[in-house]
Amino acid sequence: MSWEVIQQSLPLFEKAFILTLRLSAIAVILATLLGLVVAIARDSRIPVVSQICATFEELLRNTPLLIQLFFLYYGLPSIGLKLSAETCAILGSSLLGAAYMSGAFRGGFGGIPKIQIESAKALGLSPLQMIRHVILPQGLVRSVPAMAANAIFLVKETSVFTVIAVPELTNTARDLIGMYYRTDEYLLVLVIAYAIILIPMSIILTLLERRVRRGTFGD
Amino acid sequence: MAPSAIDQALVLAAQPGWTVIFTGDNFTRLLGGLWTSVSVAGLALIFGIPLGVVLGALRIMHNPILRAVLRLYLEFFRIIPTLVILFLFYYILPREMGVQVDGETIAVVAFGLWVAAEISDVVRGALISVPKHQVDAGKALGMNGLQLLWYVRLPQSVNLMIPATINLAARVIMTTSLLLLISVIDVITVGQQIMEANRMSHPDSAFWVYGFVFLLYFIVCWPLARIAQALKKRAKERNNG
Amino acid sequence: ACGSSSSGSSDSSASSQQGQTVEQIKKAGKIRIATFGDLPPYGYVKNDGARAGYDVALGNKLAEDLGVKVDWVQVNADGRVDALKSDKVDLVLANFTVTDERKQVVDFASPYMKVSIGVVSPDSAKITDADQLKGKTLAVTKGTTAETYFTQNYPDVTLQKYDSKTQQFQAFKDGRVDALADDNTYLYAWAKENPGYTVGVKTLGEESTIAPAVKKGNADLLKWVNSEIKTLTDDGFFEQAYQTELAPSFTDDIKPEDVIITK
Amino acid sequence: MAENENPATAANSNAATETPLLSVKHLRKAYGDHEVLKDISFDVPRGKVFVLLGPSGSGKSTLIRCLNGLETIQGGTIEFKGRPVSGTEKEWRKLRTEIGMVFQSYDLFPNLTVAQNILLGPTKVQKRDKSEVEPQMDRLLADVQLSEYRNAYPRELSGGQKQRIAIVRALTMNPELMLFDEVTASLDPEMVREVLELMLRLAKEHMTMIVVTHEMEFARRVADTVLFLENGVILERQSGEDFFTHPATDRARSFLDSMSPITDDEEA
Amino acid sequence: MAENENPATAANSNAATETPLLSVKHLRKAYGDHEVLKDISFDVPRGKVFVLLGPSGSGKSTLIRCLNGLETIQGGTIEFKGRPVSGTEKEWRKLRTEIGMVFQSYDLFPNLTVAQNILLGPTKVQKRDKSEVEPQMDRLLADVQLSEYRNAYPRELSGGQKQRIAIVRALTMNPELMLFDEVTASLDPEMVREVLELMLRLAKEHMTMIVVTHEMEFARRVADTVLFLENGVILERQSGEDFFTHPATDRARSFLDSMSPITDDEEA
Ligand SMILES: Nc1ncnc2c1ncn2[C@@H]1O[C@H](COP(=O)(O)OP(=O)(O)OP(=O)(O)O)[C@@H](O)[C@H]1O
Ligand SMILES: Nc1ncnc2c1ncn2[C@@H]1O[C@H](COP(=O)(O)OP(=O)(O)OP(=O)(O)O)[C@@H](O)[C@H]1O
Ligand SMILES: [Mg+2]
Ligand SMILES: [Mg+2]
Repeated sequence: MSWEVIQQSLPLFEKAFILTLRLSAIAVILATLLGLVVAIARDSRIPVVSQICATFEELLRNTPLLIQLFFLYYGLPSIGLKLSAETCAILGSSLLGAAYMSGAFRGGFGGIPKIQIESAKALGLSPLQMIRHVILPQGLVRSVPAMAANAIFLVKETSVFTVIAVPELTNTARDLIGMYYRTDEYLLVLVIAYAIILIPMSIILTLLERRVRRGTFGD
Repeated sequence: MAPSAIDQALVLAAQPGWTVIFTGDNFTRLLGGLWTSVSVAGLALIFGIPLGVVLGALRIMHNPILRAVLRLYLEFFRIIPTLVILFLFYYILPREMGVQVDGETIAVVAFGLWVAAEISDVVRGALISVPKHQVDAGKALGMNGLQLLWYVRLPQSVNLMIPATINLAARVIMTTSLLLLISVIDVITVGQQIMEANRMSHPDSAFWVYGFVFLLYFIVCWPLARIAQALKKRAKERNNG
Repeated sequence: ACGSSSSGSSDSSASSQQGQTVEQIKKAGKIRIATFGDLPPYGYVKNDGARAGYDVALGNKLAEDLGVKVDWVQVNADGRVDALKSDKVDLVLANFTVTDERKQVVDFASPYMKVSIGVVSPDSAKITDADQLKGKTLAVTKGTTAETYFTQNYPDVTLQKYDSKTQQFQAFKDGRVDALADDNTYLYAWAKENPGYTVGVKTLGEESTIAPAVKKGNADLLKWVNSEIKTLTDDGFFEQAYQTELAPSFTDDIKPEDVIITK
Repeated sequence: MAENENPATAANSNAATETPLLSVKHLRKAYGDHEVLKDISFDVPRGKVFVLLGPSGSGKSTLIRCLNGLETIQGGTIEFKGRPVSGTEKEWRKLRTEIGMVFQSYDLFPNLTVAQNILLGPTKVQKRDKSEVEPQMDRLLADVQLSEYRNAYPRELSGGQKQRIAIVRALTMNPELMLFDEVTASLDPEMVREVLELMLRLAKEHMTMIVVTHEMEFARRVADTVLFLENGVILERQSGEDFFTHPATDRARSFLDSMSPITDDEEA
Repeated sequence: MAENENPATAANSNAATETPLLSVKHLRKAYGDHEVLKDISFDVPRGKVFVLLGPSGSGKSTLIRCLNGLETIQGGTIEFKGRPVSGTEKEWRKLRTEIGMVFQSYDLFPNLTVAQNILLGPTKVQKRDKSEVEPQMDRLLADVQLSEYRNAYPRELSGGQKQRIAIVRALTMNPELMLFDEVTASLDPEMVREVLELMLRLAKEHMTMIVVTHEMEFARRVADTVLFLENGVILERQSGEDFFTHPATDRARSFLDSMSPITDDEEA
């Protein structure tokens, strides 16, 4: 184990670290927004729309991100659609993330007790008012734990971007190992880099979860 | 000597891209690659689930040190991306153990320990979801810790554990896609060999081969997800009814 | 500080034997050889699942002479060193270019091919000099000499680093990069198969050699391989293998002497 | 209660010939094949209290839910203030501002404070001015001695307090009819009383109410009319006093027996 | 009841000078800083029925759980049959086979049939022979008129039936003391009666019992002694008759008032 080797690699890792953070953030945000849309559309009264969304969700949830990326990056150009590596990475992980987030939202909204909706009705609230004052606030809070788990999952999945030559953390570590054969040093930096992102993230999300829950339901 | 790539290409070039999947032994080779992936996942589960159940049961005990250690174990696997864990085992395990280990074995060990970590949390979650009054009722009959586990906690929580375990199985199978990166001849590697062998005759084979592998994974994992969902729903209904 | 310490890197065979000896391999009845699976005509897999190519032919010949069968382990460029280090294979026959860095971590046998870095580019935007690459993107495979060379000598070139040969060529054909750098030996073959592309830069940097590699310290196997390569060279095995495996994939302007080591 | 601003109630409560506030005719309700309500008919005059009694599963909750449009009905008609209800969701939404309903439990919105819970309907649905509704809310909260909980969240209240707030929430919309479905069933015994007292007070102020309850003492005191349901059919329809002193059917008698769990004659 | 095989009960029930079956002295219990039980002392002679009354949160459940070792105590002693209980989990496990307990609800194991539920304790914990326990179980099931449900699962039973089975399950272990914590609290009113009747019968057969209940009529009839708890302290200790007719403290009086939710004098 050589400190010097580690030190020399730090600038490269720093770049990769920032890229990983950036891609993670974009993926989580897009996945959340798109997931909400999919969740709502799955409840749509138009059967075609809800079926398309269900298929989308099932297809993506049940296939590995790696093969999705290969398909996007290497497969699609065969039919004339060429997207950059970063675009593929963002597209792949936010679509996959959306499928997971949609599940989180549906779980959260599905968990609202029927009586809440009925008492909203009994007050004469219109469907929109019901969504605005009762369903959204309660459903979102119930979705938070699953959303947090998905967010962490998505950050970890950025490591798979390595296969389409996106120079994120894992890619950088493997690259350095391939050039200089200092396996231990680079792996150590790699693990620490992920820990720096994910440990605080997981702690913050757990606190947030608790806070939001207590704020709304008091338990 | 075997015919060169050019000879093959002349014969095959006339056919549409998807045919590469069915050329020669390619189809069975792809299935063979898939079987490698599935069997690595299967072995990891066989090895990881029992370990996870034991760890999960230990995690509801009162010993704080044991609980902290097991929690740390779980968190490590939760925080570090599976791919990185796989690399850690791939690079470090054979060297430290001084024995020859192939990629499959490494994957089984790495995935198995990961499965054990996840299962321990599933089991713990399920066990503590058994209502307190049920446990109290068991205690009131004079049961000891093991009897409580065996007669009260486990039977009332397997309903919850099974769907989560099946979901995990699907996830492990999907994660075997990473085997490609540690030199295991998995379904994707076979796919790439096929694309390479036919790169002159079918420059568009990537679309078809990757598409086909995508489909293969879906065919394996989707039914598992459906079964898990159905069981979960049934467990919920039974709990309410 | 005590006088004569032999600091010769690859010849310090007096130290402890590493990896399997020839005897152990014979006893096991199989030799584990790392090779590429996606690099025709050197190492690839045919539609019937059989491995073929120039490296593979050599491997088969070595095994035949040892009287054992081959356990092929498919690797990517960046996995070759670790495959040896972690005892996953006995021998690497995967177009492994001899470099100083690599000599620190593995032991190379006598070379069996000549190689140099080349750059292939589309005819429409042909690159004939490495300096033209400044500000452009170049595909390389991780863990290859091309990657190291451009990283050290041309920091202005944007490298796109791929895991495998399949992926780098695919990305190149898809037009994701302006050019691709790799061993000129593959590029000759690839350019022939893909009309519209030319190896505009045929040699870059120093000419190097390709050699079998064994685990650092595996003196026993190394010795055997060296003598074997000598015999095979004398017997004309490499010329013959060139004709069957490589020549059909190359354009006519490539001569055997450009690639293999004769006499 | 001060807030019952419906001018009609007190004056008309004795005029039986008036149009009834609510009139149900031949109402039928089924879940799939399972007929839960069969040919139910009754009229509720203004200012009267109807108590629905009957064993578990007899259809009391279902009936009361039909009267608020929470269940679609399979046959019969419901008339409110003399006008038949066609049954579209839009029409029900309008009517629900005139019909208050309180459920067994948990029906305050946990994400809103007490005041926000109460103001939601009047301001958002009825589009009344907050400045007009707030004084009314404050008076009602004072009436039920819960003024100090104005800004509390439901989780900070006891069960009895929650149910009183739920009643206040319904009253603030100035309903002409109140529906109560076992509003004390999940309360601790000591909290039952505070809720029942509030309901008794409403009855005294001539609020028209339909009440499902298991509290027999309360039912006896509050009921102008008792409807005794069994198997989705009205078996008995009596004045409150008559029903409790001499029920007409055996079924009602044994029901009443079962509801006073241990009587003074020994059993074994 | 036929199965109460404890030879001591009937004969000794009047001998107050005998060692009490259970003796609690200066018991203290706290959750963190919150003292839930403060210096509780009382003796339960064999064959007597003690009823614990008191408002919600006064510590009744906590006390009864302490008597079964389900809560660890912070001070005082518990003596059972004259021997002090040291409080190790192992000792409690042994004692729990002699002390039966029935909870508010849902305490049958849903994954086992009625018979399996009942046999579990005697065969697995007491290691008695199945062939010996089964006839006893069958007699008890016949006593409570539930023989036909022998192989049913708990989900197929009504709440009242479940609670009767839970009592049978406890009785089959031949306990010398029975603890009941609001066993009818979550039952539909019509089912309360069948459970209370069973408990009355046990009392008549001189089973020693400690009962927490909100059913005042029942408490009045069954109690030899009433302990009235408030804030973790025994405020009153009276014979059953005395407590209900002239409670000594104001607090007990107002508690009794609150428990008969609506009395015949008008309120407003
Ligand atoms: N959503 C539903 N789907 C199917 N059946 C239902 C549904 N809701 C109620 N039922 C059935 O309708 C019948 C009447 O139920 P309801 O809840 O109205 O009875 P209830 O008189 O209110 O009983 P309780 O006193 O227990 O509240 C029951 O047989 C019940 O099983
Ligand atoms: N596990 C616990 N942790 C902390 N406090 C508790 C716990 N269990 C009970 N308490 C507190 O102890 C006090 C007594 O509770 P307990 O359940 O014994 O009352 P109770 O008299 O049985 O009331 P109820 O009539 O509502 O059943 C209450 O203040 C309660 O909040
Ligand atoms: Mg009901
Ligand atoms: Mg209690």
